[in-house]
Amino acid sequence: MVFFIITLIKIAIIAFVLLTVLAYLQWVERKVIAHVQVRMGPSRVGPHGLLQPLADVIKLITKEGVMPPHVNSFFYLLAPFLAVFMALISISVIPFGTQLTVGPYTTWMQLTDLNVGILFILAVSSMGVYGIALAGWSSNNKYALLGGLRSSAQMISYELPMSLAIASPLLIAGSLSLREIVNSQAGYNLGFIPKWLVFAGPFPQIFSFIIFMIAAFAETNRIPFDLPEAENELVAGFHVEYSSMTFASFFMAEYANMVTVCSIATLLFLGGWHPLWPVEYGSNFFAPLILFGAGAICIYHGLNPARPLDRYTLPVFGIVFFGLAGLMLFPPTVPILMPLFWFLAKCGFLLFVFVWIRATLPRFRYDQLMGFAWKGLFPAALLNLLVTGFLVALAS
Amino acid sequence: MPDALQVLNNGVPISWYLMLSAVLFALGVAGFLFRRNIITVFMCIELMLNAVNLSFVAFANMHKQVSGQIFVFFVMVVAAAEAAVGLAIILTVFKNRETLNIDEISTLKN
Amino acid sequence: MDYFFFLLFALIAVVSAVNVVVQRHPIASALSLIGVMGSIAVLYLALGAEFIAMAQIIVYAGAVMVLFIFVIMLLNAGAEERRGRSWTAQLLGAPVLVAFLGMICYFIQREFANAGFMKFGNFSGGSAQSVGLALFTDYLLPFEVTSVLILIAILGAIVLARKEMD
Amino acid sequence: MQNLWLIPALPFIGFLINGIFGRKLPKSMINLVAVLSVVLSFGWVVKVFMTAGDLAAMPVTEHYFTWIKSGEFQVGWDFTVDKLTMIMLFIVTGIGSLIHIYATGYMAHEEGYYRFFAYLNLFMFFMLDLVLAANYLILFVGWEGVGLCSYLLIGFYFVKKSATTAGNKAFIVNRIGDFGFSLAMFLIVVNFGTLSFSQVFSAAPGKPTETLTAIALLLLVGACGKSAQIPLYVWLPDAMEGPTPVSALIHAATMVTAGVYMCARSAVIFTHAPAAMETVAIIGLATAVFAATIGLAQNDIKKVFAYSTVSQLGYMFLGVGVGAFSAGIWHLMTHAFFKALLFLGAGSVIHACHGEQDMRHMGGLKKYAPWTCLTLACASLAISGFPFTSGYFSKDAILSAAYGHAPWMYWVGVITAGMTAFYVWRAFWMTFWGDYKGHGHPHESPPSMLAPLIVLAVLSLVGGFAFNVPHILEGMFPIAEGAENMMLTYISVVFGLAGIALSYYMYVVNKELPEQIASSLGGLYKLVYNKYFVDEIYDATVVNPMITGSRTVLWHGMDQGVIDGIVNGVGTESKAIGGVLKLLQSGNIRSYATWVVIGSVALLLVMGVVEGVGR
Repeated sequence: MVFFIITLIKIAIIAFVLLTVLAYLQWVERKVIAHVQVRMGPSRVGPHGLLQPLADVIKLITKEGVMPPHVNSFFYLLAPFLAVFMALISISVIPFGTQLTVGPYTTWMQLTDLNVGILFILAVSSMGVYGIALAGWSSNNKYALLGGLRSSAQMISYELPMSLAIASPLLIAGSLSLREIVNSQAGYNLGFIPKWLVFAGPFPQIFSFIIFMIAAFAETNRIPFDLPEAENELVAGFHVEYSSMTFASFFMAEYANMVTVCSIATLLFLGGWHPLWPVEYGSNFFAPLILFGAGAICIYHGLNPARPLDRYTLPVFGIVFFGLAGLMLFPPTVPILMPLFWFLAKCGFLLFVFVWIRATLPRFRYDQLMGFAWKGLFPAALLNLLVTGFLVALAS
Repeated sequence: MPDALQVLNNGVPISWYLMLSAVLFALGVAGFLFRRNIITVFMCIELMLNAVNLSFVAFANMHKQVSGQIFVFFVMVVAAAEAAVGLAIILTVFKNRETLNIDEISTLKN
Repeated sequence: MDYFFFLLFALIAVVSAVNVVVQRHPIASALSLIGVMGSIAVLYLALGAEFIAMAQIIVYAGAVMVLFIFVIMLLNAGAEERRGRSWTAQLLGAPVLVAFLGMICYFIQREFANAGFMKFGNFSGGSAQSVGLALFTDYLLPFEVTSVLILIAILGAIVLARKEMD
Repeated sequence: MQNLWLIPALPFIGFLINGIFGRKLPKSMINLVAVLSVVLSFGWVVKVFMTAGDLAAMPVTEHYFTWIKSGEFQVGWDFTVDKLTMIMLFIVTGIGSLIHIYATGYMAHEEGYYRFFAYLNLFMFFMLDLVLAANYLILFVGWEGVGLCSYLLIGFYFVKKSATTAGNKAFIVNRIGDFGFSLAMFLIVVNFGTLSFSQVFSAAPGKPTETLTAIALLLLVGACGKSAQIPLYVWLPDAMEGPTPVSALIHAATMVTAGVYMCARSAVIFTHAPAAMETVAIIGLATAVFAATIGLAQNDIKKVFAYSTVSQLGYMFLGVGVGAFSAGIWHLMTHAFFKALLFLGAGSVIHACHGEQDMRHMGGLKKYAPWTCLTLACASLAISGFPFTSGYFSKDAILSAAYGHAPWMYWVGVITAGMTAFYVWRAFWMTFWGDYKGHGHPHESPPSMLAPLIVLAVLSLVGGFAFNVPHILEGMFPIAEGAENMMLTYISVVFGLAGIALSYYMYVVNKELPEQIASSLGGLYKLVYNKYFVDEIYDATVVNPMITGSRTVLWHGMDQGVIDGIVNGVGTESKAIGGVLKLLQSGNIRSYATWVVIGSVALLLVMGVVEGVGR
């Protein structure tokens, strides 16, 4: 019984946090791209446009959902739900941190630990195609159909190198449970090089990491692989006919997929919640330091503001940052917050890379995309897997 | 009534799984017999395969041996191959005769 | 608990299987077939075949059925039009099937009535490790042969589906 | 661990390199690879010899992997080295190296250079495998392998019809022998349950004599095939179609002696099968005389030496047959020296005469090719048993053993020795004395060919008392109870000298005499000159009947009649049946499926009725 309650609580927390993060991820994206392109980005709604996501959500919910004529309404409505469902469900096996003890109860910062977790994620991600394909097909529109076909073909093609790239670190970790995999990456070589799978093992998994990231871009239909929703040739592809909440759910699905993929990359290659350098070298003080810095900057800018509102907003942020930093120095919470921090830091960095790339790279041509998958990425992944397996066999 | 609870605690009889797979198989056969769209017929074949796989796994559990699951694995692989080739054939057939109705595809060459 | 799970997913499986048969639109059939596969995968999990369950999802639901949906979309196959069934189906179909099912169930009841019980976690032989071990030791040759089969299938599919160069 | 496997492996590597990349490689590279591989394996033999310790006490045996394993029966890939093996190893690798060096000079202007050396290295590999084998099967592998290589090398000039036919002949005749050998192996497996030498020989004394006799005789058949004994000797003279180094290495020094080696290796079996021993001795003796007589009248220099090889092999078999195994091996070794030398010398002569092989178109070469002349003289002395040359010792050992066994064998042997001396020296005189009757301008051979000649000359002079084989092998084989009677020696020496003198008289002093003799006993001469028409007889009795038989019975009768009949019958039948069944084939898949379902339901019903599910 207690188990159920705890699980329910965890679900509630994770769902809330995740959805908020998704909403704000979009804000971050807009901001970052704006600054890359030397713009301000959203800044009207709330200080620095911080309330923009909220506004968007309200707008999307309150808008009228238009259903085009002659569509197969059941599938038309089913598709977005499938998409978002498949995107969100895979979060459930991802561990965010170590054990967490509240009073008498201890639990993991993870909904559940399948001992075939990775396979589960692969399975779910392979199911994710249906949402898009159905959306494309059911909305009775040639652009949408093309987008749907493209995206399903693309996702299937890129799933192979992705799976292969996942397989080779598994060879080293020797387990399919994400928790086990992360635990196997604890510790340091030579005292300072972390035993992450990117560095460690008989064969550093740097190549599979790169392959995985590339495939991840394609899996999440992000630039430079965003042909399914190529605005200027397919007028937004498979979700061209969708509006309001259904459209929003596709968006959510995309961002949720990004989060999932980034956290998998973190867990598989970047050592999950293990800090970048050992605790005895003071890795625990890294986070508070940053937060202090951020707080200080905020305070400073608050004292001599560039915009009228900053006088009030920035100091508030500064206080918040200081508070967080203090919390991270507070001994009882350290063992809980540190892993969380490191995990989120790595994950966030990868997400930033996603945004960054989107702001930087142009789009592939479709034949280039497929050719790259089958002629470039797939053989590379295969070779990497072979070499890894060979070396692992030698090492064992 | 403790014995009922006892029974409940025993777990599900293997035979139920076999029955389930039998039902699914029969449904597959029915689809195979009654459906006219070649793709649907093909899907019904897949359904039958799945039913058989289920009984394989049930037997694996019954004998506490992994072999049954290995068979399932092989069936899956073969099914994948079959799907690839079969769908390619369907595409060609459609290209040649503009129909998916298996009643109209009753001759090897038109 | 086991009963609950079994009954739930067996129900889902049967309902979707029926749906596969009765739906007149191929896409609908395909989706319900995916439903069947998913529920069967859950039953695999219950039977302690984790790896097979995941493989079921990845291979069947994830790859094979996607192919199906692909083809359906490409051919834009519409709903099946009703027409007079062939005489075999009319005369024999239903009764034969009922007889068939009845016989099978009878035999299962007769042979496996006390074949033991499935209790969740009473068999942990289906982990990826053990399956892999069995696959690469006892069943190595079949495995290799199957890979060749797959290769041939790929070639065949390509040869069949490519557009003629003329 | 002596790593015996290296000994055959090195030539094999050479074979791989030359065989795969040879086409691309320059000649110097091919030479290097080919020669070096053999020389290295010779070096390894020496190393093994140095470090192996007392081989008589405990032979080195190495097990690499189990090749065949079925129930009790099991064959490992084992190599073993005892003194006998060691001697053979030295002969094979040593002479092999010399001949490889020689071949680099001799083959310099030939087509398919790399092919030649690849085959030669492959031959070395199989021969060494044969010698090192620790059980009959491994020995058989080498046995077949050398057969293959000899086939390939005889047919080396495959554009020449005669060469290819000769190759086929050798191969087919050897098959007969191998058939006997394999039967022998089957018998051994049946009776001993193993093929390993040590186990077989330890168990042999306990077995009934008949079994051992059967095995020994079958082994003898194999040996006859490989070592060119009556009645299977016919392939060896034709084998001279191959390049001369091949004749020297394979058809004089090593491969043809494999039979003798095998008999000596199976000494235990033979000694317990007296009848077989007798057969061996008689066959050997008969072959010796027979071949010697043929050799008297040949004009092709290589043919002469070929027949002398046959007859010398006959000597070895005689030795083995009369129980003087060590003497046989001794003669094997000395023969390897002087016969290799003879062939190489002949090759040098042919080289000198621009490919001329007929002795009647030679002569007077002693001033053109002095070194060749000198070395050939040594060889001829040795083969004719001139005192204190190598041949003298070994032949004498055999003859005295033969005398101890049965005096008439001795006398026949001595006469044969006389004939041997005669025809060898006849060849010598015809080649080197007189004046040159050939075309072109003869010239001496390059040093790369002369060096091996000289080495071999020395060996064939001193080889006899340098390596006293019976003494070395004392532990393994009983010293043949030869009557140590110096008289016998004198007689054989006298016969040898007489042969030399006669040949000198007939071919240097009085040149007309041979023609007169030939004409005077015309028929007999014709008979001998045509090798007793043995080939023709074989053609008439064996080959042609087989060809016609297979054409009529197998081709027209069996193949066209029965098999085609069956096939066509099946076709027509199935057509008829299909005609009926095709009514069922409506092409409607669902009707098919319905039939299947109905069938299965019927099946289930039957099962239900008879309660017939496996309980």
